[in-house]
Amino acid sequence: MSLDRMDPQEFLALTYAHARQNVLSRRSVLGGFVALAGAMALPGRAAFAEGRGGTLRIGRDQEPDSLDPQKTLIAVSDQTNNWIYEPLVRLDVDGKVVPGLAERWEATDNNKTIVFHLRDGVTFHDGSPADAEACVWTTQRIMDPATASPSSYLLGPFDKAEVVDRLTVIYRFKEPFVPLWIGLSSPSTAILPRKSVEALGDQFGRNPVGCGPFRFAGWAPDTGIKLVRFDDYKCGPVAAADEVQFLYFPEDSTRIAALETDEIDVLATGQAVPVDAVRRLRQNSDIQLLSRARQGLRALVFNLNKAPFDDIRVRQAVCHAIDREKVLAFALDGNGQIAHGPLPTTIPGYSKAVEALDYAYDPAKAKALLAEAGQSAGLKLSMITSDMPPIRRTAEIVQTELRGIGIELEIQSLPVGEWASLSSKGEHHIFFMAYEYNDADILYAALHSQGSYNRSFRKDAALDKMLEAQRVAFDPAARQSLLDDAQALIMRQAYWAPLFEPLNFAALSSSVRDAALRTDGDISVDSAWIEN
Amino acid sequence: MLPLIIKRIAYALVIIAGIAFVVSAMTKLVPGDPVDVMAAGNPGMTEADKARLRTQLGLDRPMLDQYVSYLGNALRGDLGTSLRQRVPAAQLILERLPATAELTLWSMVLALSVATPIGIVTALRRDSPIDTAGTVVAVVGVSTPSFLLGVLLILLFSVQLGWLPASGYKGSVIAAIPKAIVDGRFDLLWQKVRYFLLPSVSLAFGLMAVNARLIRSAMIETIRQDYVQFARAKGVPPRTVVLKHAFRNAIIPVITMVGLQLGNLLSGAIVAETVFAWPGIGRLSVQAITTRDYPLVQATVLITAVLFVGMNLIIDLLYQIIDPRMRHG
Amino acid sequence: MADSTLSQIAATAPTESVHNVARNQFLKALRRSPKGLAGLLLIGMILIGAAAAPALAPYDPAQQVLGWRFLPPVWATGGGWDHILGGDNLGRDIFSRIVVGARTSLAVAIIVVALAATIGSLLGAVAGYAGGIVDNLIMRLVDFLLAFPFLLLALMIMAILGPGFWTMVLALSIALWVNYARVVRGEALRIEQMEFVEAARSIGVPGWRIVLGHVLPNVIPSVLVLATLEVALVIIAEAALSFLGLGVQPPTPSWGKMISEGRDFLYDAPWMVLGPGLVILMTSVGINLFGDFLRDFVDPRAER
Amino acid sequence: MSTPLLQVHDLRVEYASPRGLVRAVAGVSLSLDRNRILGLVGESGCGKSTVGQALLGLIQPPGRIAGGDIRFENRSLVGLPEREMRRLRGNRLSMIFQDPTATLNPVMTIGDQIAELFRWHRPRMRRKEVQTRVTELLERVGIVDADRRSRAYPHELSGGMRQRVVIACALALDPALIVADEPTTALDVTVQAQILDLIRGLQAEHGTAVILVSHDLGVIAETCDDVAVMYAGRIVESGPTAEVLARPRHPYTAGLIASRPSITAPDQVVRPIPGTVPDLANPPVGCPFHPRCVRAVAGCREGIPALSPTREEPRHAVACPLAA
Repeated sequence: MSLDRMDPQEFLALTYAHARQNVLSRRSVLGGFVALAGAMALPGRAAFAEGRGGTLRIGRDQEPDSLDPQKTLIAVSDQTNNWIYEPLVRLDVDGKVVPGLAERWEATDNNKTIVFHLRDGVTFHDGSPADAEACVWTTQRIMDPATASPSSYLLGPFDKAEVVDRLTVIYRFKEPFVPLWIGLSSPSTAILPRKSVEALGDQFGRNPVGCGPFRFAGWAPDTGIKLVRFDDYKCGPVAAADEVQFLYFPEDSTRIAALETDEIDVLATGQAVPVDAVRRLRQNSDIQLLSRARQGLRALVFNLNKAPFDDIRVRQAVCHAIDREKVLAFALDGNGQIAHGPLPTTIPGYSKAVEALDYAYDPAKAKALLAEAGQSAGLKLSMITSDMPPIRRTAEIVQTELRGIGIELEIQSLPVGEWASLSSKGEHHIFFMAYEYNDADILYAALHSQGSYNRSFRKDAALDKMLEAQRVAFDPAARQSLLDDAQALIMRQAYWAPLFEPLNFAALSSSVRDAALRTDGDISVDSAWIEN
Repeated sequence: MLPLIIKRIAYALVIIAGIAFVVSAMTKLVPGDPVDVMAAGNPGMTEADKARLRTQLGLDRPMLDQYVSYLGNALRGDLGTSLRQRVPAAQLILERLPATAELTLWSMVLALSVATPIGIVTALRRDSPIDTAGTVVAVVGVSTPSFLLGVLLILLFSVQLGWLPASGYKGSVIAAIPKAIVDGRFDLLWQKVRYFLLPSVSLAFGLMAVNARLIRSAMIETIRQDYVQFARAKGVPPRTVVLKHAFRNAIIPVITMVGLQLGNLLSGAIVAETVFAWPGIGRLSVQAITTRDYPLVQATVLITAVLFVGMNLIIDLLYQIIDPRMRHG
Repeated sequence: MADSTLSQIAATAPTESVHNVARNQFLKALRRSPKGLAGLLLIGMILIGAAAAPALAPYDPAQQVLGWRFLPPVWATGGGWDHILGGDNLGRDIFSRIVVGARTSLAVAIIVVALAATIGSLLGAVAGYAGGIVDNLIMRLVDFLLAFPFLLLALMIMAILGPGFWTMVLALSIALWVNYARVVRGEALRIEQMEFVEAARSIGVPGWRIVLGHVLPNVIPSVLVLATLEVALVIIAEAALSFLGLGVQPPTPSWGKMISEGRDFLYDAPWMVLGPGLVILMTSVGINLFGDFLRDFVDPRAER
Repeated sequence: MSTPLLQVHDLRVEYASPRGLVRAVAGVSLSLDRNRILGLVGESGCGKSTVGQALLGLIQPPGRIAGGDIRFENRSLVGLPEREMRRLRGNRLSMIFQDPTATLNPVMTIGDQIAELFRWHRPRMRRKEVQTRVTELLERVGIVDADRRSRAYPHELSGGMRQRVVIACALALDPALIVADEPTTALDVTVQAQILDLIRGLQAEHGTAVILVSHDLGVIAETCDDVAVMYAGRIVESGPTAEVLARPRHPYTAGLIASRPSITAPDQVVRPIPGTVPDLANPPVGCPFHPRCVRAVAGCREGIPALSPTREEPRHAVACPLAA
């Protein structure tokens, strides 16, 4: 039963499966990869070829806070660091674990230790060697309280790393850790050059040095972040573009205008392509629009500690009152997919069985359920949502839908700081859940009684047990069965009212070649290039 | 004059210390802290992870303790370190201040250079069609939200006509002027000016309207002063009466307002900075507040306040040059 | 010896009902001023519209109909008289939202200006009259607020209290009372020197009564003019705060919020911005015209 | 004698105001010879200052000269192009304003303000010479340490000194006519006498004609050769000062004299004129003074009485049928 007694090969197989499931499920949704400009062959990490190059100017809606990978937690920083640094392993375009700095690896010591064999001859952009020594120093730094790394939690029960020889390093964990590759493929754990880090001090985050496919060339408020191709890149094919610029445009209309006027070539990551602009971009024949299912969900979470949501009939009534087709059409202009359970179809572990447990749109039934629960018309409820425009808009649609069955919903749409702190106080009736995650373990965070993200404040012993068990279930089938049960229970109890799964978009000007939309919402910056 | 400056600086220091205190107190009242914000996008982070990070970042110290050590450090020129960006707050501000300062400056120059002739002409031709037209422009100016104007300008001049870049900042214009004059590289200067045009117009439009009105009413007030009549009675030509006698007196109240407006521009530029992707301190401070990056909030508020106070000090001194009555007492 | 004669004559002028005269003069002046009349007409139209909003709005402003999404206005192809100004991104009738949103926008503007004018005038009058340490304290507070970047202060207040109607009112009032305090203090200093205040003081009228009875009534004209013009400014400020995400909470429509939301659709559905933009313009034009007239009227020198 | 220096015939000045058309001057005729001082007297708002402004062509919109003629040095000033008029102002015709504090530009030194006259009217004069002339003028109006004072700003001088500066400006180019609009009203009593003496002395020295606008009969009595009493935009009585003050014919003139406290007879009762100055936008029908006139009869409401000479003294004219 326990992971530490598993055969190392089996253990690793389990961890790969964990990652591969992601891949399969992602592929199944929208084809995942969009071939461009006349059905080109899959670029992947093909060798650098003649005629490629150019400067790739990428517009984003966010700006990295720090490019010190150990000192940031925000996605856009990771999505920049990903091209500067080299983690031990990488996730490819489709989220598959592939070798990074480590060529190969094996598990030993009751699966608590992973031995990594590093590629030979890899150097950092500052010329120092990326060897076992560097790996150990990197892990010491991330665990050092003085670093105050917000991302160290990604390493889970990590203990320490040790040098075996110049190209062999072992990572010791206190217990076997299934979501291993999520942390080890993240730029947060990528290998850092001690020489430059120590020389630059707190300016390292502004002058990053790694051993990834691009070398950092500058970060100024006026020119954005500039990277140039690292021709000595050893951990994969050398990148196609000569130069990459990441530019920050906080205002949607400006960012789109910049693409339309050829000031930039790509819009990608985050909400860089706002769903409101999809219509306009689709009509523009000079622009290629990529889309791909996102590992995320929008749902209403009922506060079970607060009347009237302690009554299942009221929860069911709300579920029946919402026409999700309409919500999808209004909020996302139809760019998404209706959700049926607490997990989106894109996260491994999604249970198809929940589709049968769906609460269909039926306002009459909703009214009847309310009456049955003794709720008269004019019920006043409050809902907390974040103030991101598509989310706030969705909340407004939900508000109108609930008015249809006589519920007056007061919306508190809050900036992220207030949103995070007020929602944990539990004074709301409904919490508008919007999460992005790549593992079914999100259910633990969001529904376990000890979960850090539990906004339904439900303490359900049966559910807690299932969610604890899935965390250590090494057999995929067994884990799936636990997850099936958990999802069915959540839907039967109507803890949540799922709404929809959104999409990721990227927009490219017609001169961009070989760009694919990755699972994390970024494009494959290393394979893309500009045709003159 | 010197004692006055010293007195003003002393006042300014008290005000700035007060602002620092209020900001400290407010940060304690604001729900949520930087760790909450970081965790918001990372459901995998547990309460234990958050608590550890709070201790490491020093968020659990009492407010007064933080305030006192902050003031001490600030006096030594250390404005603290950003919790999110992990570099000195002063560095972040210095990187962005020139962009905001220059945008503010050009917007004010633009606003005043359009508002002054309009204000003077409408005052002289009071109730004429020109005055009415001036009023209409002014009302439209103050009634157009600057973000809307900004987006409209981008759609028209960048997307439709393709004359000007939609957004961005490509370096200082002021710094490019000497090179343009010495080497005759006016093309390089234009490359910078292009980026300034739309943002400064969108920021200046409302100001232009307000200042045209201000100058108009100050001029109307001044023109009916006896000394203006007296100048005419002396046979001074109208142009000289208006510019030398009336205008020089009329700008005295306008200068006070311009001082206040410059202060508002520094923080009001937030909107233009957002629309035009302008890397200024306005955006920086908004981000600092939304991410609860308290040291950065403190630093941006302090720097903006210091600038404001400093600018108004300069304006006080300017007063003494323009208005001899201020020179004594 | 010289000054007395004619001023004495003037002083014996009968003081019949001053208020009636003032009112009559006001109405008479208003009738003669096309500017004042046009302004009043515009303001009146908008106020009546806001008051009669539920009757005037053809639809429920929160009603969302799929077929009304991005419905063009009547003058564009595809539009119709059913929805004069078209439909927005959530399939709501824009005209109904403007009519109902007038209530929010005007309420914010009027409450903020009333609050700011009352508090500012009182503090300004007290500062100007009392002088000394009180004056110093109040004016330092004014300096403090002037030096505190307004939008950042608003953001912090909002972060503490949460966004919403009253938070917005509070933030804007805190920013605006300062102007009144400055104007009124200046006027109070001037009036304090005048003989009738001296006279009141000499017969032992307490300070607060002098402020209330003598100083405040005399500064009302200047305050009134300032207040009129600031109503328009507040409506715009509401739009700017909505742009930064600090506006009123849904489903309450407001003009500022409508413009702020509409900017994302400026390309596909420009009418989402056009309607609210035009009413803001109308209101502002009305208020400015009327304010100009008021300024000319209360400023006695303007007649010479 | 040749033609008078100044002849005003039926001058009319109107102002457009929100309350309607204000007829500030409603038909004023007068004439003035060189070396004479004419007093214009009346209550505030009777149009006496407007006459002074009209003479220098200083009436500005919304006001305008609606009719009549002004002949000065044999040319008509009404309708004279602004450029021509400007050549005369400060040069042949100058003006002293009421409040010396308001008359001087606060942001210019007094030397510059005097020098300005030379700059615009004597453009060929050298800077050095201008400076000498300025100092000379300041000395002439009784300012000691003139060279240093010329660099002072108005706020650094006392009220009397400022008025001396204004007078220096008025005298700078030896004008033929000076309009002095209440030149002493804003000054202390002791200073008033000095300034009047100064004006009189300088006038006698240069042979300049002066129109002295004042509401103060005392000032008029002391200074003027002739006097014209104005009421509601018209002259109601005019003549040699001694004659008019000794034998006022118009009830208004008589009222003005009676309402003035006398130092020589302190126990004499002061009798103010009842009522107020009429609203010039809406003047009473008939003789404008009739609502306040103690001798008014029914006929006073019909027709505006013309100014006509009295039988006893042809130079003494009065606009009241009851008095003539």
